[in-house]
Amino acid sequence: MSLEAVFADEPAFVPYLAAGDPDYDSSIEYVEALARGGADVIELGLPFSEPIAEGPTIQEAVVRSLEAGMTPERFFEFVEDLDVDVPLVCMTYYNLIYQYGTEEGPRPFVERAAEVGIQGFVVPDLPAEEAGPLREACDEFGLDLVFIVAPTTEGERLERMMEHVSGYVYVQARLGVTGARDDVSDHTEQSLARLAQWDVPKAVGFGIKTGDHAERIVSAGADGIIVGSALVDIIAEGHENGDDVADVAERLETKARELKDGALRGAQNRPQPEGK
Amino acid sequence: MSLEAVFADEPAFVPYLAAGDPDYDSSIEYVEALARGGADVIELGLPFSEPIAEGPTIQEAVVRSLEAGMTPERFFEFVEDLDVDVPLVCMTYYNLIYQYGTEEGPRPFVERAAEVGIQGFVVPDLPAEEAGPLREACDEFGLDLVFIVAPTTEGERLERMMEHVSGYVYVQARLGVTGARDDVSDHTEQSLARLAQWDVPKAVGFGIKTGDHAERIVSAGADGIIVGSALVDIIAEGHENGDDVADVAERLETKARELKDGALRGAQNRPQPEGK
Amino acid sequence: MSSESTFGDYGGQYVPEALMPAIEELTDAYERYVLDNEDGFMDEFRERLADFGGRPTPLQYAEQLSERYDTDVYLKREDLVHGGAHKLNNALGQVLLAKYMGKERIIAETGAGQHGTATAMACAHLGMPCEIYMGETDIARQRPNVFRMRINGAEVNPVTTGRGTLKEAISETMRDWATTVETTHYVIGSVVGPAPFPAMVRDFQAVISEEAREQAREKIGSLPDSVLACAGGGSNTMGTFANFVEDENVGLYAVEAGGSSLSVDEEKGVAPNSASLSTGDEGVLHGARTKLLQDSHGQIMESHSVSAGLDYAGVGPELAHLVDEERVQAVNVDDDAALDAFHRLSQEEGIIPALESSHALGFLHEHHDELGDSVVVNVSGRGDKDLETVIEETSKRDLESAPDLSVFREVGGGL
Amino acid sequence: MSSESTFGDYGGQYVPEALMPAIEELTDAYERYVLDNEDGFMDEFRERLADFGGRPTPLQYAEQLSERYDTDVYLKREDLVHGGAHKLNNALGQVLLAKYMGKERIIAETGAGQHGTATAMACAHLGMPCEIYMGETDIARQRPNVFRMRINGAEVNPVTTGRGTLKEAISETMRDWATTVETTHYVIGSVVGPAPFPAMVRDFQAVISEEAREQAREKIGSLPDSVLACAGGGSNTMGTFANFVEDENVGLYAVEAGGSSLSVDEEKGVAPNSASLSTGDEGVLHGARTKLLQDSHGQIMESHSVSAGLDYAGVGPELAHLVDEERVQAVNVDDDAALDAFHRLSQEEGIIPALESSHALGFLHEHHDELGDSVVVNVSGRGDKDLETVIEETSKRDLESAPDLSVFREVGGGL
Ligand SMILES: Cc1ncc(COP(=O)(O)O)c(C=O)c1O
Ligand SMILES: Cc1ncc(COP(=O)(O)O)c(C=O)c1O
Repeated sequence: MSLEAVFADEPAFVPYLAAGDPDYDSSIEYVEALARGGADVIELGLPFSEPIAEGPTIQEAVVRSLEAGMTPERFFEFVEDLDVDVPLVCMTYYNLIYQYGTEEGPRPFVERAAEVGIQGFVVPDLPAEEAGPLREACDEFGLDLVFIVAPTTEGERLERMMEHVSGYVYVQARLGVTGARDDVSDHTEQSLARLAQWDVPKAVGFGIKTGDHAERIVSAGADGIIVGSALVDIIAEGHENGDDVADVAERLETKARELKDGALRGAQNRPQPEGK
Repeated sequence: MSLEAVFADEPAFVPYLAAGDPDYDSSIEYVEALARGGADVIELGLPFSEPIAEGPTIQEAVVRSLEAGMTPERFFEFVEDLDVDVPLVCMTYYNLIYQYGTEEGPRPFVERAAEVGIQGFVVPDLPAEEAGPLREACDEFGLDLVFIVAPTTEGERLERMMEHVSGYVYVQARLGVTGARDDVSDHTEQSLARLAQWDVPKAVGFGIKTGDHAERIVSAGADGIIVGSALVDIIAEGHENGDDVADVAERLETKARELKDGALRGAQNRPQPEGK
Repeated sequence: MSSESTFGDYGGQYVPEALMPAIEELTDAYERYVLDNEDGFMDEFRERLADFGGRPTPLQYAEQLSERYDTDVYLKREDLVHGGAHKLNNALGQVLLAKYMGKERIIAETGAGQHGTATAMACAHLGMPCEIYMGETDIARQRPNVFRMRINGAEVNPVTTGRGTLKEAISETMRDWATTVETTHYVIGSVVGPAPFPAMVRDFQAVISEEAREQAREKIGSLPDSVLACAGGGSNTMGTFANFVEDENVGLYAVEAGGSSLSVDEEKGVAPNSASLSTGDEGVLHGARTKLLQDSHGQIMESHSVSAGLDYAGVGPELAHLVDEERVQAVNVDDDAALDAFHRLSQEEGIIPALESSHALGFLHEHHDELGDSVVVNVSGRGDKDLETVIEETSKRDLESAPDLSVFREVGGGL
Repeated sequence: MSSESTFGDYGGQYVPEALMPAIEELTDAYERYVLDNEDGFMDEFRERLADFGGRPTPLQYAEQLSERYDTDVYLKREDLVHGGAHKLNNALGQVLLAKYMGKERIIAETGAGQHGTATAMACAHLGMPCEIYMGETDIARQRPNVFRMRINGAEVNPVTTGRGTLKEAISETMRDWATTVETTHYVIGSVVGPAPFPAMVRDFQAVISEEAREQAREKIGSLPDSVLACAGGGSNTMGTFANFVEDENVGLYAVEAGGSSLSVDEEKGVAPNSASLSTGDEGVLHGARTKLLQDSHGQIMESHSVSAGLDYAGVGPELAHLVDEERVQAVNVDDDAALDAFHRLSQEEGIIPALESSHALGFLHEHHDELGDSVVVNVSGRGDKDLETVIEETSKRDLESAPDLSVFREVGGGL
């Protein structure tokens, strides 16, 4: 299924985990649990040592994963080892993409990603302006390049950017870095309104924590919700307490279901979509 | 007896003590012991808080005396209380002389010093250039003002200075501050040679420690020896060990005798004085 | 001056989308105010640099070094700038620009604390609220600078991630900026980061070579044969080189921190040096494509130098480009040689240089006979901030020029 | 410039005879080299002050203070002189003079350590061996300056007599000089001591007012109404006033350290201030007749100030004379007000002043409405040396302008 297609029928639940957090084997279990819980797309983080767009929760996940030996090559093996039936998106920073392989530039990384079945990329430190080479490689291998639209992305800049979008747009719900919050930002509605004219799936992320959040965001018009820190928190807590991997996986699955259900509720009380 | 007269017949032994070191009563005993030991003139220090010309030994004596309550007024009482039969010279710094009494300037101090029977002054921070007012007051009350001739005092400067001399000249044996030394400086002979043309008693000080020193210095032509730190050392040691005042006094008397005897020996093997 | 956003293959704007509008706004402000002197911005900047900053700084003939090396050595005295380093040139420029842009708050990262103190001073001077991010490790080894920032009224936010040094502080400041970008300007401390920072910081620092070139003409009667500057991020370097780049006969030497060794420990992800120009390779860090210390996967390595201000895994993209073009020589000097040079200048010329600057002086010592008849060395800062480090590091070594430092134990207690 | 040896009733040469020939020699050298510029001495001095010392220093318009006080406030930025205080003006002059005189060794006393570091720097610069006497108490409270002297290659000799502060250090240096006078020059750190020191040190420091007067004319368009400087020994004071003394309409204010109180404890021989001009009386100390803090017998009192550099019982004889003549107003500011002024300038203008200079700024704060339309304040030095003291003293008080300093405990450990 193409990334875009995922969003066609019902609101999509897009969880994020850092691959290899807190270790390779547990992480496999966790990702599979999310799939069981109703994930429609999974964003798999390939950890970078300088995660400038992440808040403390994901920073720590990155550290755990790196300390457990994660590398780009291991990441690809990880993807191959996964037994899930949903599209996978790789979320990482540009330097890792750039450095992979012998040849300079992003092509080898994209080629290998395509080989293991990855369907797209999110690269938080790669604005549209710098995305040319990666875009080209993605086109060559038929992968999507997902862009983030920030609350500050407006006017001409937004228009230019929307020309490059493929798969879905990652709508950043508020300024700042990743991290679960108790509020759902006003920015969300404004951003969705700004994007209304483009016919592309809009997945909202940054700060979503509960089924209620999910519901509100979808009812505000989102085509999907992206949830990272709220899930990583569960892993961090389980890791700290030395809990059984199976127990943690179950908690993740439950959380996933809560979020997916919230999204579904949101779709029901959503004002009728105009154009679609 | 006038100060000058003291030096007429035999080499003079001129000890120095800080009045009131380590306390008033002991200090009276010590000064009297020196007189018994053969002192010909006694230099009594009136302690000043910033004794810039003194080495560590006398600095500490000054601190002991000040802490025990010495003041200029107490100093004069001290002199009155002394039962000694030799001329007394007051050694102090100019600020104490200057501040005494209600009137500005040195006159009240000199007047009071004359009253208690002091016969002269040595003021280490008062070079001839600044001595005008004190000189005048001394003249008025018939006191001598003793000047120090340093190893660096030469030529014209020496000549100008010798015009002001009265009592005796204090020949500084070497550069530096007061303090007992194991060597007797070469400067002594040179200084005495430089001063030979003036017919005034020459007492050599700075660093004399033993009867042997005294002998050598007198045989080199000195009319007297001035000894401070070697005596103050005895007081300091006694004070530190908590010795009986009488014992310390006896040690001082013995040391005084050693020095006086040395001086007398020196006079015997001295080349015949030319002019005198 | 020009507003290049790339330098050959280097540079660019590799930042989260949320920051892009601010970066566009900044680019616009840079072009208008800095490049075109709109509203007399540059005039005001230059005037404040003079009256508040103490510019111009002297180009001093170093008598003892010149004799020792049989070469005319001139020291550009950036140690005399207010705050004690060249850092104020940039901080004052950016804070003033933020004011012209209507920003209400300043944030900055700091490593050695020099950029932080410079920014805190500039903010106090211009009445701007200021928060400084600083790694915990750096806070511990640069305490006086922490005090100075606080005394100037800035907040100091300890950064506890990673090894707690400059790299982490930059990341953390970027995170703050991503949250507050609408009202806040991020004063980057060197010629690094996304465009327009590398060009803009260079332009603010270019006053160094503008003065030095003129002063050299007056004192030497010609241009110098060589110009030396230490390179961390490269701001004093680019500032010292900028006006000499076109003078093809002037040799330009960027002296990096060789640390304890040029080799790396891939396993631990540690480079015991900060020689990214000499040993690093191309990659993307903190918003720009440049030369980096990274492992074979592209993970950034922990750098190391005895000098906190050089302790950074990246370097300015323009400098990387000039090295590729062979216009600038990338060289390096190790910890020992830098410490030795620190002591040498202190004792022979009566100037206590920053440990950063000591690297440039160490290179002079080792290569004086290859530098021609006249050499300008940029003394990028003063070493007062480094005293504790120097005493500690000196006691571990047997250095040629070190004085006997035992008095520090005798008097006033131990370290 | 003239070689007065007395100023009214003050001044003179109250020193041991052994020193008199050296003082005559120095007087002669002073007249020839300084007053008559023999062998181009003054030209060389001025050139070194510029190239090594970083002169001229700016006269900066202080925007925030001017607004706060509704008076044009100009800061003379001696904090930007190499070493961080006006002290180098004098130290460089004297060490250079000693070289012209053929002396082989330099000694000096120091209190706050600023004169010691300035002398050590000047000696390193001119290749002269150097020993500095410093009281034990001062060594403990001014550690960074001790480090700097040693790093510049000077010996630091701890003085253990008395309370171990400046007064004792001066006495001890005089003792050394009395021993080594033939080969050694004693670089006195202020306008104190026997003639020709007070006049000579003033002449070396007069560059401050020479510049400031010219700069004021340019910036204000006229002379300032008032000129303020702190007064310890009085060297920055005399340097700041010298060229204004003839300008009768310019008010001159010497701001002393009021300490914790102006009253004295005769019993203990302690004055909890250093306000010798305001509260002292005539006497003889360290070679000169001047105003002193002394008890009724003439014993010198222990002075006290939060600022080590003002902590001295005497004051320059010329300054005492100018106060008697009512040409200079002797005023004072207490510890609290000085600390407050320290924080105020740091936060509002981005300049961390020395605690000494903070006294002048404290007076400005308290009396700004009596000083006319334009005021020049000499910022005699920078406050980096005072950070530990300020943090400690601030924590004991409830000050208006102090920042919250608790971060110092949170990060990097305790004091
Ligand atoms: C004195 C000094 N020099 C040099 C540097 C290195 O920075 P850059 O390479 O940007 O000049 C620093 C950084 O803190 C510094 O403090
Ligand atoms: C910065 C500063 N200002 C002032 C003084 C006081 O000295 P003076 O009164 O001689 O200028 C000192 C003495 O150390 C000082 O360091």
